[in-house]
Amino acid sequence: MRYLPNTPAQQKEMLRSIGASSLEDLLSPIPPKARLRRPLNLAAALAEGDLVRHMRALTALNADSDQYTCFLGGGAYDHYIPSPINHLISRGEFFTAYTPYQPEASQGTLRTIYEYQTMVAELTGMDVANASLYDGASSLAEAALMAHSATEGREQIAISRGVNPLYRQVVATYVEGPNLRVKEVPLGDGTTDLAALKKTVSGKTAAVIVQYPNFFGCLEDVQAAADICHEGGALMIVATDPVSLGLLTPPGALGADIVVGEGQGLGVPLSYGGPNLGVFATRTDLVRRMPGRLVGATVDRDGKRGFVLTLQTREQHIRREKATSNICTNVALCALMATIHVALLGKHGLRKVGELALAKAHYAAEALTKIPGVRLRFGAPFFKEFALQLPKSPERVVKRLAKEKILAGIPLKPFDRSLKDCLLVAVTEKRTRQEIDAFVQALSQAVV
Amino acid sequence: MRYLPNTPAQQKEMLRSIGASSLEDLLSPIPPKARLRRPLNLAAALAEGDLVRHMRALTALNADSDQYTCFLGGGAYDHYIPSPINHLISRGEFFTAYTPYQPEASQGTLRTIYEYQTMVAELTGMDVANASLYDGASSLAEAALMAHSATEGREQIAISRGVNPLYRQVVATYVEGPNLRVKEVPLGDGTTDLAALKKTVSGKTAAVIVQYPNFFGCLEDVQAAADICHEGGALMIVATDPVSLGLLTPPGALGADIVVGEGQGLGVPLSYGGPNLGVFATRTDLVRRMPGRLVGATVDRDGKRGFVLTLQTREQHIRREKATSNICTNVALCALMATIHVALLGKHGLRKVGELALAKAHYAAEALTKIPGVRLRFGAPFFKEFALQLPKSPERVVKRLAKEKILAGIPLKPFDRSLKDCLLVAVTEKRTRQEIDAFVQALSQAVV
Amino acid sequence: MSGYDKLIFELSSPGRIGYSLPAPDVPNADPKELLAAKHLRASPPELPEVSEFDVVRHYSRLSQLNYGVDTHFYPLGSCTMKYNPKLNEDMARLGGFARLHPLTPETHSQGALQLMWELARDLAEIAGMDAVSLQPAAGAQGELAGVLMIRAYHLARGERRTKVLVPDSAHGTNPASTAIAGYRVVQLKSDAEGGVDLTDLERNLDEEVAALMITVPNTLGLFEPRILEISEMCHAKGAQLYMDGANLNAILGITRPGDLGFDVCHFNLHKTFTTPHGGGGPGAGPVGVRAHLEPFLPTPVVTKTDDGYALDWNRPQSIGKLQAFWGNFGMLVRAYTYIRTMGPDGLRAVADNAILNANYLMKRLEPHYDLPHPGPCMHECVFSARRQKKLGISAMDVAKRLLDLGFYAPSTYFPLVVEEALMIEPTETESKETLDAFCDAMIQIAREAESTPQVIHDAPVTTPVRRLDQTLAARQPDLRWRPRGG
Amino acid sequence: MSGYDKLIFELSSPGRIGYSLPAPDVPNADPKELLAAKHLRASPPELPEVSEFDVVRHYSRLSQLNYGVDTHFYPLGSCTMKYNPKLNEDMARLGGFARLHPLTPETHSQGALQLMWELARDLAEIAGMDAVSLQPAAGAQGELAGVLMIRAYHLARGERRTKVLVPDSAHGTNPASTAIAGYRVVQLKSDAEGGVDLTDLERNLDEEVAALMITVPNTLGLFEPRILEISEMCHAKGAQLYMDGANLNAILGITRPGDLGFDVCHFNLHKTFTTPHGGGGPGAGPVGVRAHLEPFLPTPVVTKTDDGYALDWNRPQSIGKLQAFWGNFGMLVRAYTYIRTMGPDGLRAVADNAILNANYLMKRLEPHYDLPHPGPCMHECVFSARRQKKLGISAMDVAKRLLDLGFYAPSTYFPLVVEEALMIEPTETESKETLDAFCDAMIQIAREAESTPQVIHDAPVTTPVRRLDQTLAARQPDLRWRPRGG
Ligand SMILES: Cc1ncc(COP(=O)(O)O)c(C=O)c1O
Ligand SMILES: Cc1ncc(COP(=O)(O)O)c(C=O)c1O
Repeated sequence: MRYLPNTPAQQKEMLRSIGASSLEDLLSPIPPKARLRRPLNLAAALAEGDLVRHMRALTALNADSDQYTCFLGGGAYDHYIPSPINHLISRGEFFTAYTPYQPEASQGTLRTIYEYQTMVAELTGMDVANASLYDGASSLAEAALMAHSATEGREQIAISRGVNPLYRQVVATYVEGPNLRVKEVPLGDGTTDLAALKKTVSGKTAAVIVQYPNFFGCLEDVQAAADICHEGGALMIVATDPVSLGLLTPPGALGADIVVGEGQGLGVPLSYGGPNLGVFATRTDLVRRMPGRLVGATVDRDGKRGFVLTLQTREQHIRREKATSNICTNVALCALMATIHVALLGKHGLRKVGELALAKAHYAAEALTKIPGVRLRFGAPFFKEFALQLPKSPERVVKRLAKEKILAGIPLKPFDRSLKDCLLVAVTEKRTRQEIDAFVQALSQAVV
Repeated sequence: MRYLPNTPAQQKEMLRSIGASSLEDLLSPIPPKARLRRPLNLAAALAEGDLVRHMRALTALNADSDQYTCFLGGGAYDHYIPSPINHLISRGEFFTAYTPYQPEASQGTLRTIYEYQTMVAELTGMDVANASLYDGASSLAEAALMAHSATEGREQIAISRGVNPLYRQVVATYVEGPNLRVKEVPLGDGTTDLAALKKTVSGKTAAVIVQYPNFFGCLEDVQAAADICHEGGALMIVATDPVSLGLLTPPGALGADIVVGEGQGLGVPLSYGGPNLGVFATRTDLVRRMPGRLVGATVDRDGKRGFVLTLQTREQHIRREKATSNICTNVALCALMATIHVALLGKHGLRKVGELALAKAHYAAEALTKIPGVRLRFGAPFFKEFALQLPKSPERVVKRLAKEKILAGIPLKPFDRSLKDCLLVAVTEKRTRQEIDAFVQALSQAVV
Repeated sequence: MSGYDKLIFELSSPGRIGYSLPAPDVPNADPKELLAAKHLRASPPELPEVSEFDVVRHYSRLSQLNYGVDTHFYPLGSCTMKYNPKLNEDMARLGGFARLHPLTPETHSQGALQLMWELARDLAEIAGMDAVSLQPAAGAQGELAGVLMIRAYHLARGERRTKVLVPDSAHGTNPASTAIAGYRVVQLKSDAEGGVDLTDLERNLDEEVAALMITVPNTLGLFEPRILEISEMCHAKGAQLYMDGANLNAILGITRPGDLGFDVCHFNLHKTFTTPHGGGGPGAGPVGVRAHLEPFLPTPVVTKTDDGYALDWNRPQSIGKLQAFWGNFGMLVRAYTYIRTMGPDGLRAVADNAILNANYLMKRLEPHYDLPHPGPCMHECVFSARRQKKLGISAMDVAKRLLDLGFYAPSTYFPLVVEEALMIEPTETESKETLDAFCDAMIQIAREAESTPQVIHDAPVTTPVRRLDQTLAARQPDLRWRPRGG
Repeated sequence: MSGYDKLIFELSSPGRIGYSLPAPDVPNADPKELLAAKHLRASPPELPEVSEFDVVRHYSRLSQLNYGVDTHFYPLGSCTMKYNPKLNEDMARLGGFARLHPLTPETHSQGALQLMWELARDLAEIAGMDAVSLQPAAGAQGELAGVLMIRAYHLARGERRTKVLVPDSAHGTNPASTAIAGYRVVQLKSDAEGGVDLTDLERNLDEEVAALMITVPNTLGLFEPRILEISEMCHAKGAQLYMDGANLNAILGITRPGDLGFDVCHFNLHKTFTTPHGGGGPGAGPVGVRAHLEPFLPTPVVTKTDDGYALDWNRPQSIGKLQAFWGNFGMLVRAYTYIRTMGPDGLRAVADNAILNANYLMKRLEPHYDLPHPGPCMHECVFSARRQKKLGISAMDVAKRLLDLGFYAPSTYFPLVVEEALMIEPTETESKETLDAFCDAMIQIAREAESTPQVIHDAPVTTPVRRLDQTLAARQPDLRWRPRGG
């Protein structure tokens, strides 16, 4: 077997020096009656060529977003991924290393994480960012738990219904243990109803959570929400899409205490929804309550600059049940993709991406709403994503357009019955006018 | 522009320190009337995403041999390429380096070439191999020129009609200058007519050239040809397919003085016929007449083993018009692919590849010749390739099977009118019984 | 480029660009016309302005400052740093996987759903479990999911249990995950043999105990010989038995968590199933359960129906979701590729060779380092540098010296029950030749500790930086780059 | 892993395997039943027996012993070591290109043929030529093709010319290719300014001269100012003018070989058009000609017809074929991608920045090294270390010291007309910051030559090996590994 180097002769030789007559001798601690007396019931090994053939057959059943025109969003986006990223992250020295426990032999990884933390801080407008969490949703949940502890145990979380419903489900899972109460705040015309928020926030409120841009693509009045939140002495948590922050005002400038987000749009492949990149940033005074790893600059014995994992007393391997989080393995490689992506796009590129997405989304919205019976569901300003109200069942429309190799959008019924006639459409900078026009054409036929 | 780092500000600064007022100043030696006064008439620059879309559209017009079942050979073969090869050759330290003129900073490349030379010598059964030439055909031409000089200017080359006609065309081009005469030796039943060869060889003959396995897949009696060749005092040149030499007797054991071959089958992608890998090996006593680069082992100042380019007095950069060849840039990276490929397959893997190809080719030949009107054109033993005689026009058959995503083979008419009813079929170890049966099925329908 | 000391920000030059974006092909592209000023960023973020080549050279050079499995033996205990097959990477990058949107209609993601369904089925067979969720993003999240399912199970039966028992040898994520799940963690002592102390278990095992969470083989590399007894004791008290599967590599095809009496078990695909560690992640931490816990699995569950594969959201008793989508799919593709490559015999051979390598290494090093728990071990062995410590050489010193000798270091100071712990996991993909070279280095260090300790104290000297000031880093946290004067 | 000293053969262990092949799925697979014994290899070749991981780690480590453009500034004169865009690699690996068989029916390779047709058209426009063949595998083969076409042209006109004139500053492949084409090479002197010595040209230019072959800009990095005169002189005698296009990078969009009077010109796609150098190759050396030479182009020629693109084999006057198939297609895809990426303005900017970088570097180094031919230079400049030579420091010593300072070396001892030549080509993809760092190093070395020459003589000391014994290598050639005692 090509992955197993030791030859039968070597195995014998090793057994001999161990002083065992056979491998069985080494298995003595395992209770005989618990031993598996048959081979595992799995398909037989496939030769490399046959396996590749099998895998290609599987992929042929999936809609490759380069073969289909993708207007799907809802937390994962078909953004431009510059070619160098995959080449660089694939270098074995990055790819096959692990958490940099030995900093002297891991400066490559440590330096890229330090760069990543800086980039996230700049984009979100916060003081410090961690080395990554799993994804946007679990980052949001971790933020809620952090707010709970940072407010000395306040037990309510006010969360806007503009927050991605999938994220809200994850928050619900994470707050089950500490048994926090989640209060949902209704929407006005696409954005959080601030009056209702005001009513919800109280001295029991640990955190207020809004998403910016929100699940429906709309832009919340984060500052107003933050003011209400802070009056109540709670922490303001903003879930965001870092791709938008080259163009949009960073939450840090709008009163956020914790900013989380999904970093997939920063050079991470869609990959059917994972691995993603959990972005997490906060204020300096909260850093010791932060979940996840942190890299810091220091000096070596000769006074030379170097980087290490730091403030580890927050973490599970030291604090165990008192740790700020249970996370160990994070998504360092996705953070590296984002680091390289942001480096390539640089100071002005992300703004350009934002401008293109914004313009194309508005061009699409305008053209689509010219179709009889098709209208924008919400009036609030939006970024690259918007909810369309259709005269025909969104599910049927989606099916029909898929036949024309267009992934039209996300039917909202599963997320909110009251939006059962709505389709969530995302338009990234990758969509061309031609593709948008074809979409409009196809939709206009599908809804008559 | 993302590939051009210097900013306008830097350009100004640099001009200033040069003491030029503008770039024009630096162009003064160029005759004004020869200056191009307009932009080049080329398509405008394409953004990365748009370019990728364009390139994908082009590839969609080509028959990817993973989407089609490939029975094409004729000097390029659809062999198994283990996954690690592409990952390793893509490492920038290999990929973006050049000819190892500074050995101390090129030991990686030098060591792999030394390994390659050893592998080629082992496979061909010769003493020494060079670092690579362009492809099998130009290697054969270089061998003819080498034989010319090694025989103190003998002016005739006896070449079997079993040698790939495309190779024979390249030999004809290369011997034009030194104006050698090429005498073609006819075939018997698929292999060189030895009686005719005997008549052709004389004191004027510099070399006898046969291919093993030959263009029609047949196995020549190399030893017999070599005996005739050596009686005439000529050099025996054998063109071979290194992939076959895990299983077949190496030409070095059959009297060859020079062995050349196409190494594409050793892990080099088909890539529409190039770049390929020119394999070249010979006897120690001929090494100073050899074309191409050679790597040798030596020691450094501290007595540590190291590797360098050696015997360079043969080469153009030193000997200029008296060099053994004009080659400079070779195909080092393809040689590296082959090195990794042979390392992976190792002492026994290549034999297994050969056994599989041999068995599948014979299974296919047997099944195909059961089709009424379809027969083997030649009676000689063959390896992985064979010529079929068809009752219908091979061109028409090929067109028809292509519709069923089968690349049936190579019509031989363009190469030899007397074989206008023949199709050359190659079966590598990659072809499954299922694919072969489907081919037989499709062909039986196509020829009725 | 071990001399290379730059950060990407330090390569920045105003006006330089590294991206390629098309010109707008739609009208009114001016943001100011589309959004109110308050939504528009006032000043650009302080990000680098570099060329594509700057980026390629910078990160190529940075990579060279790392040790990785591809270049170095990496015996980091408990992490199973085995070879990551390149084929897995090719498969994960196929367009139909890498460019598949998670909310693509099920009709157009059947290949991905089939792969997930088959992988879950195979993992269930490997662990002797009845159902598997692929959603957890890593082992720790698998633990959280597992404990939450146990919690839901008890609650569904009207029981409010409050405690979870965890041995002192457990990995930190075990107590941490348990705490997040709302349980009080009770730490169990390990006995002299490194196993669970049965009397201590007895003492703590009451109706308040929701579960016992143990690692098999445990973090000492030992198989708990009384596991069946323990399982009976727990189940007798209505407690659930959770297996941390981080060390599953050792028992593939030999025995199965389900057959050992476990009710829940998580997998670390980035350990046992060769998905790359990526400098810290991503991984994947599927969780398997026995039938009685199946109703509580995270949503959605991949199911096979007459008209193909589907995501089942209708799971009223589910603990809910752990991440936004279905799991770290890219890692699942790699693990699936690996399982298909190895087959049943191959996987069994993996365990056999992992065990053989660890015992061989243990045998060679036993004369030179203290071995608190004599073998046979399973996939890894834990030595103590306490003998060297008396000479002033700590486990950390040994680790640093190894870096100079061309090896990454074992895990150190874990598990906590062993002082000056050196936790060595060779994995089955390393050859005897490599193990011998590593043992020679370890033995050399043991000798140096007696003869020339200073070379150890000075180590490392061949790395890009020498020992780093951890205290300074923690006292004056410098967690982000700032422009000079910024 | 600079300490790593193994060859793959030295990792071999009998019985270890690194491949994965299916079991035979067809009957009688026994070779002995299918072939006579004499055709079957008696004993297996002495090849390594290693695991896939052995291979991955071995070649990953070997790669780290190299300097490459991705990791180091690589100012190797005449080789245009510019950045090789990663996008080119992705495009060349698309299945429809990488897995396309050369003898696929034209109906099923239209995308490849279109790409070749468009690339040939674009190269013709760039060089001001009428037709281009993409077949030559590298520059040297392009030269051979070009000279053979000139030969065929003269013969077709009933002229048997016997000589080709080549300046003494020419690259070795020029005379070598010319000789293979059957011509006597007459070497022309360079004049004091480094250009062609017109009187020497006059003297040698007679009806026996088939062609004058020159490089523009020449190997001194200088543009031949009297090129139009030279062209007139040659054509007046019926001689053809050949341009070695290795340095085309310097004149992209500024002037064109065709407009300068050249009849033939080859391109080095691995220089001007960013295809990677791969440690020595592969490259691609398309050759362009004026209309009167078009009939002699190598076969086949890619043509555009009403029903698509085709290979035209019916070229009675063709010089024939140079390699088995159509050219180094993989390199053509990369060059095509690059041209499409840059567009006309981008390519012009390439030349401008290449010239700017070279002149800036020349200016900074001029005070410290002798500059035999004062500027302005084009894309590269050639210094002489003769001043340092007087201090015992040769061009080679300077090169070795540069390796220690983190740079690859310039070309040395070429062109032959400059003693102790240091030929420096920065290319346009390097930033001013990099040029400054390199110049600082060169200046430091000039100072060391005066103050501390020993550090230069000792160099390199940071590389995996120190200076190697070339004489030993040539005297006792050791060109292949042999098993111990073998
Ligand atoms: C024994 C053990 N349990 C749990 C974990 C946590 O797994 P993960 O890092 O995938 O979250 C690890 C890995 O670090 C481990 O070694
Ligand atoms: C000036 C010059 N001419 C010709 C050549 C030969 O080109 P190639 O190496 O592609 O055969 C080179 C490159 O080495 C060169 O620099």
